[in-house]
Amino acid sequence: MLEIRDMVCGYGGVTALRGISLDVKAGQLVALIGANGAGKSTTLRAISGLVPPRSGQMKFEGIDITGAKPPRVLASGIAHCPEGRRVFPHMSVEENLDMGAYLRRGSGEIAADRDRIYTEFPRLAERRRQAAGTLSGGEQQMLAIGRALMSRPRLIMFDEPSLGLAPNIVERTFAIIRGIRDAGTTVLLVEQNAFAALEMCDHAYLLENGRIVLSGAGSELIANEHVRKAYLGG
Amino acid sequence: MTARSIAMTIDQVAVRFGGLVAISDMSFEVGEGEIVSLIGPNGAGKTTAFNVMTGFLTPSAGRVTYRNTALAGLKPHEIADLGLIRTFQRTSVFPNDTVYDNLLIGLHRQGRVRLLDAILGLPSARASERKLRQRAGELLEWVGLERRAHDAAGSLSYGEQRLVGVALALAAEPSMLLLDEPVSGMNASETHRFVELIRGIRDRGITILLVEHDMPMVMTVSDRIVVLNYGRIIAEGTPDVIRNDPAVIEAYLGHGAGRA
Amino acid sequence: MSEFLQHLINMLVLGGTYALLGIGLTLIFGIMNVVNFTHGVLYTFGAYIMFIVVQQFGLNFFLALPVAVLAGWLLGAAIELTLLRPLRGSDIDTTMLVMIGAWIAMQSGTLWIWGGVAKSVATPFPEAPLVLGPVSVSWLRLFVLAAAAMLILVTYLLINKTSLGRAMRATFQDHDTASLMGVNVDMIYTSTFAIGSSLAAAAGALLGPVYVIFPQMGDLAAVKAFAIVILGGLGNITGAVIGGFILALAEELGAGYVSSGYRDAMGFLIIIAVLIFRPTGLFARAERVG
Amino acid sequence: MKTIVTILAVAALASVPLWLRDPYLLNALITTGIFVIGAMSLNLLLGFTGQLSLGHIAFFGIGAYVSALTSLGFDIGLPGGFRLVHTPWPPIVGFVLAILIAGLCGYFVGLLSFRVRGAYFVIVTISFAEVVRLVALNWVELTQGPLALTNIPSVALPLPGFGELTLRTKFHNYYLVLVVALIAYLLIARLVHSHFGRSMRGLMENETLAVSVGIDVTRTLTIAAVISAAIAGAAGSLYAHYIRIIDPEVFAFINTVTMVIMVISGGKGSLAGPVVGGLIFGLLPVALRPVMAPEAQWIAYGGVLIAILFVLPRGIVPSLAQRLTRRRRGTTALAPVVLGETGAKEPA
Amino acid sequence: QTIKIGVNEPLTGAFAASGTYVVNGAKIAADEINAKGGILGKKIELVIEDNKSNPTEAAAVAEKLITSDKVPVLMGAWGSSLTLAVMPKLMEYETPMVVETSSSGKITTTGNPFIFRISPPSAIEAAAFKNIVDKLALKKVDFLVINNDWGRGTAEDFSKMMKDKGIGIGLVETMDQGAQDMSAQLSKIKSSDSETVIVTTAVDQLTLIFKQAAALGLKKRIITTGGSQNPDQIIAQAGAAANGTMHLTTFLPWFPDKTPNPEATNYFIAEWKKRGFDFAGCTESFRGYDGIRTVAAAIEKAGKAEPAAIKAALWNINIKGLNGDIVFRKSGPEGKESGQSQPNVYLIEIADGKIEMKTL
Ligand SMILES: Nc1ncnc2c1ncn2[C@@H]1O[C@H](COP(=O)(O)OP(=O)(O)OP(=O)(O)O)[C@@H](O)[C@H]1O
Ligand SMILES: Nc1ncnc2c1ncn2[C@@H]1O[C@H](COP(=O)(O)OP(=O)(O)OP(=O)(O)O)[C@@H](O)[C@H]1O
Ligand SMILES: CC(C)C[C@H](N)C(=O)O
Ligand SMILES: [Mg+2]
Ligand SMILES: [Mg+2]
Repeated sequence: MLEIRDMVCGYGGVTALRGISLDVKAGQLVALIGANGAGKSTTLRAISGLVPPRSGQMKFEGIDITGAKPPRVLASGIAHCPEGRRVFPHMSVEENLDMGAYLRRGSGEIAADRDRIYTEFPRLAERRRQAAGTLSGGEQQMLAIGRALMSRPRLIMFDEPSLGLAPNIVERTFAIIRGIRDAGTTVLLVEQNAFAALEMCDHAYLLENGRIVLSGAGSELIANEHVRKAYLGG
Repeated sequence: MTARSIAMTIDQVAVRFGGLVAISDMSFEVGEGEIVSLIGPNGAGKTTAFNVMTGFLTPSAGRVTYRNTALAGLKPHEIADLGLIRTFQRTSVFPNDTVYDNLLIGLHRQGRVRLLDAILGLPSARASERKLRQRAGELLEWVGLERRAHDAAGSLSYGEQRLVGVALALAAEPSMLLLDEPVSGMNASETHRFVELIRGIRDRGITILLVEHDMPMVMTVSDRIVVLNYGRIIAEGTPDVIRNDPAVIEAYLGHGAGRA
Repeated sequence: MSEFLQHLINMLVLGGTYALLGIGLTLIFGIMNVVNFTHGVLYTFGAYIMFIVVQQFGLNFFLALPVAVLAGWLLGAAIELTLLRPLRGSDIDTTMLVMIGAWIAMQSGTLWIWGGVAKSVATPFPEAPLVLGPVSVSWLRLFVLAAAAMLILVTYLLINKTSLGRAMRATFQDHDTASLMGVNVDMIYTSTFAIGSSLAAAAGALLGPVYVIFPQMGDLAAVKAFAIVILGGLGNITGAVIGGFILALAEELGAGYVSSGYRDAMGFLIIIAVLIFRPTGLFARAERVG
Repeated sequence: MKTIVTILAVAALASVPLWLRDPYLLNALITTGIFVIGAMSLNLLLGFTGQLSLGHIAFFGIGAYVSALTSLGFDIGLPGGFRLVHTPWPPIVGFVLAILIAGLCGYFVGLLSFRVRGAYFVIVTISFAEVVRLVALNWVELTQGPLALTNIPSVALPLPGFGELTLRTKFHNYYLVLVVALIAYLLIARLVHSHFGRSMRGLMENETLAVSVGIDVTRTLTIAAVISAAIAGAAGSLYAHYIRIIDPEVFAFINTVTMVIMVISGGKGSLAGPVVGGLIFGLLPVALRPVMAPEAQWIAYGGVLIAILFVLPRGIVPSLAQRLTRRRRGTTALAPVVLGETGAKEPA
Repeated sequence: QTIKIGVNEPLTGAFAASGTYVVNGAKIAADEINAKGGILGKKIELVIEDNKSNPTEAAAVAEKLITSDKVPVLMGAWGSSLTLAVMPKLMEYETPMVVETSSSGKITTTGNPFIFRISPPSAIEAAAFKNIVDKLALKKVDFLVINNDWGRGTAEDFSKMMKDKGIGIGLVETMDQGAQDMSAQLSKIKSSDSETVIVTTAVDQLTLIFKQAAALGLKKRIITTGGSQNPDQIIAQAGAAANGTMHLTTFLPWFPDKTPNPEATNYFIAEWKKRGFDFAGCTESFRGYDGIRTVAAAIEKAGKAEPAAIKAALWNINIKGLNGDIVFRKSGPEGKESGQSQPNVYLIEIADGKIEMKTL
């Protein structure tokens, strides 16, 4: 579904990705793990068009999306829930959710999706009218996840969705992610909670210093000595 | 616990935002040299409590005392001067300065010299400057960011910026450190290393109040845990007590807590 | 007493004028974060378009208004595309200085083309004022007040109730994330600036005939617009309207009962006083730390 | 390297009156120099604390009026039938008083800035300048209002043992301005490179964080405002004694705009920026005057301004410095490419 | 080989319109003189510089004209603050300047012997008005004046003159130079017990005042002063609101025969129209014309184009200007007097959109 070949990418004088190739198959949940600064977020940003790649190629469902701007990437079916929440601080919770559905038409369906998100995260329902910038960190994270879900993509990328969430909400979030994969949406997941990510994924990549150093089924990575030591705290 | 002298007292603190009650009637104490964790669901009021303790918010009711000084009416920088230093839940660095200069700014409390001395470049000012630079180097090494010393802090990855945030707090020479989700964005191995760091800090006699959702970490590092829900304390005790408290499990831990 | 009533009526029409000046700037300065020194020039531009269309082409006054608005829209879009887009992502002070450069150049261009002699525009309104007991007010100014109210309402609805308005606000709060939501950020930048500019031109087109038209007419207007936008809280349309009326009230009563020499000082003192008590304007946005 | 450039630049500037005999050009250099001092003081606020003062001319004008009134004397009525009579003092005393009183005004504005930041600070400073202008205009008894203060004496330097040296000629005034500019430059340089300068930077970049490590906002901003205002007051005093007439026009908004242009085009937050920007935009009108129509001169002025920022968007000095280091290192300097977050920044 | 005359006028900025008019009038004079063969056998050349309506620039421009262009004499600088800023330079380089527009009393009273003014300060205007007041049967007047030396000077000098005549003085209201909305001041005046308002400001603000006064239903007699009214422009722009207003002016382009020098007036007006300028500007531009003719006469009389000689000669000229004899009398502290000429002052009225000479 998504194919990336030899992608190189960076910021100003810094090269963050030094030639990355990865595949995400339709209907799969693919995990991307790595240390701080390895380039995980940059990979997602490159896919969604926030950081233009310097070289390499990206294809989504056979269509070349290399260098496409974010709206086109989204329109082609890829949503990106960015790192660090990034809610619109001066807009209400509800308006933030509506922004997630910006490209969609049909207010009835949108309202139904919104209600579904309120049921998943009752906290947000309580805070509907509150300016998103005044929410607590975890509440903002829930909002960011909900907002990404509102676009109804075919591939959704999460950048550390569990960040700052209470344990029971983390569980719920992972359940949601598994749920959307089971409903047919493809997922690319970046997680520091590597154990959980590897456990639920269909396939995983390990990123170190801007390069993919390992890939395989989640269980394979869990079993890997290096991964255990460097990422699973074992 | 009672043998310790008390570092901080939170006494019947309440915070309201318009009609929204973020904290109601919160009271607890933190002993000198203790590591206490404040946990609770998202939106329970933990960060708000930090804001009250560090003077960023005036509570609607109640008072906070640190080492026998009432904090009411003190400005944040005055509270910082008492040695009460916090980190922020969101990444917070001086983005356009290098990591090294970030630490120099963080060393503000050690570097104070008279303005006139600085302008005239007197030897005392220069000596103080040399000391700061040395200390900044040590801190960098301590958090393991030597390699990034001369990169602008704003260009670091999320996790790296969080480390800078902790280093900045340490630079301010705290006598009590308030950490707001310090290991969010770190993986299990990085968290292990961080736990060692915290223990090191405590061994230097620094009191620590920790907010964190990473339960394995909280359970290993805390002497005592206070649990908030909807702005109220619902439980308080040692990690073992909290782990098995049904109200806490219901409101916060969920049933797969061991793993999370 | 009758003098006081007259001052109140004056305050009402002047306040409407100020609110009108403020709303265009609320978009560009309050929402878009561009310290827009060309606001006054666009105001002037709208007034000159009125002059050309009505006096030189002999077109109907009411037809000329939309022409001026459209012309302001086009000029605003052109400024955004040529001057602001290449500097996207630059420091706010850099774009401010570019706007200063454009202000200086365009104002001198106006002087070059039309000369410094003031122009005026004939209007279809009767010269005799509407007299209500002891107070009178001109028909033209009543029309301006009504038109201002309408423009303010339209702007309010656009910003707060439409999906375009939501996308505008989102873009200037975090443009990367907005683009992740599918917003065409470039289009939003251009159209926000163009809409704000067309509102400035509309203000000029409405007020040019009330006053006289000359190259520097926009300077004072712009200073007041800035004051009003900030008084009301950045990006807050309701705030700008109330700010406009407060400023008008301060000036009117200041000139009427304190000293006309300190008329403008009254306005500025009010601004300082308000900001001492409400440092982020009358209608601050909620913020939090941590 | 940097010191060599600085010394060469100072030497070059100091040599000018020795070979440039044209009084008109010297005059342009002197007035430019005076405005450069004003721009340097503005840079201390804008470039190092991030607070844009669009009323900076107020301090300059206050310095000019204080200095002029000190050396001219005045006689005003006070409430209660008292009169305050001041007999003229030497201009050098006026110069000192200008610095002190402008600094005092800076203190009050600085106190305000504790509460208002960003755009709100901008409008407070504009308002302050307007109120001061209106006082100068309407308090006729003291300031002569629009009738202007005329016949302001030239500065005289007391030379112990030799009587005094009256700085009447351009030659003298040039060096006077140059010396004051150098002192201001050194003062600002020392300040921003000190520990105190770091506090200012911290506040500018992330106030919440700065406060949390113990930096006192009010104190820091107030000190910056006092020093900035005092330097602007010194420049105003030089202006009054050089032009020798001053009226409320000195508070015109365009004068603040001129300083802002000098600072930002040259590069805010760089010490040499206002000097470079100031010389360019102080002398550009002189260069344009003979070659085109008056309106066209202004259009060209605006055009040059825009062109400079298109090529060097961070201002001349920082952008060129960045290019130089890049060439030397063979890579781009590590400026952070800050993604998004546009809305997080208050407009200034 | 030409004789240079420096012209220091505002061509951009707030006073651009007026400065440009004055320069255009000056050019007519220069062309006329040159067509007749110039002076001392040489053509004259105007070196025109823009002072940007900014005092600092006005001083710099004077410096340039004197030291780089080496002009022996200047004309300028329209606004009083501009002229005042130039004055120290005149002292420094001992170069005379003919002041064509500025009205601040201070210009001729501070002891600058290089100043020769052909425009009337408000005291002269007030003195001329003295003869007319009785016939207008004024009882009590309010003032609405621009808040600068010009407006304030007028309020002061006219009040003094009228008080002496037993006329009551009511409100003295001011307006800022750029102000566009004077409703507040006018509302106050509307409810005062005076029957007449003396208004002093330039044409644009006058237009606004008449329109706003009409909108407020202010029905008092309005008399304007100051010589910068351009009545035709007022009629064109204020329409019926201008009817019934009276104006103290120093030039009568509508009635060339009633001017002191009808021939010159006719020539000037014809030339002005021929060049395609707006007739309304005549009341402003004639001062540039007179100013240059004054300078030229002095150079002629001096016999050489040198500052000291021209300065001396200015004291001795006597030419017929468009609004009276230009003869300089001493004004200011003894030993360093400035020259002041005494132009004529007339009262006109706008009636039914036409200008009428008020014969009293
Ligand atoms: N805006 C930026 N400007 C310059 N360099 C950047 C920027 N963002 C990231 N980098 C650099 O790119 C590299 C990869 O960063 P990235 O954010 O992709 O890491 P990450 O794997 O997501 O780390 P983390 O787990 O800490 O989020 C890092 O070295 C970082 O310093
Ligand atoms: N400035 C504010 N205005 C309105 N509501 C606020 C404000 N600040 C916080 N709140 C609300 O107060 C509650 C407590 O927030 P707080 O940030 O203290 O939570 P927290 O316990 O730190 O949560 P988390 O674990 O998600 O960080 C939240 O529901 C939040 O929405
Ligand atoms: C256009 C300018 C005359 C006004 C200026 N922008 C201000 O901030 O006041
Ligand atoms: Mg990341
Ligand atoms: Mg929190």
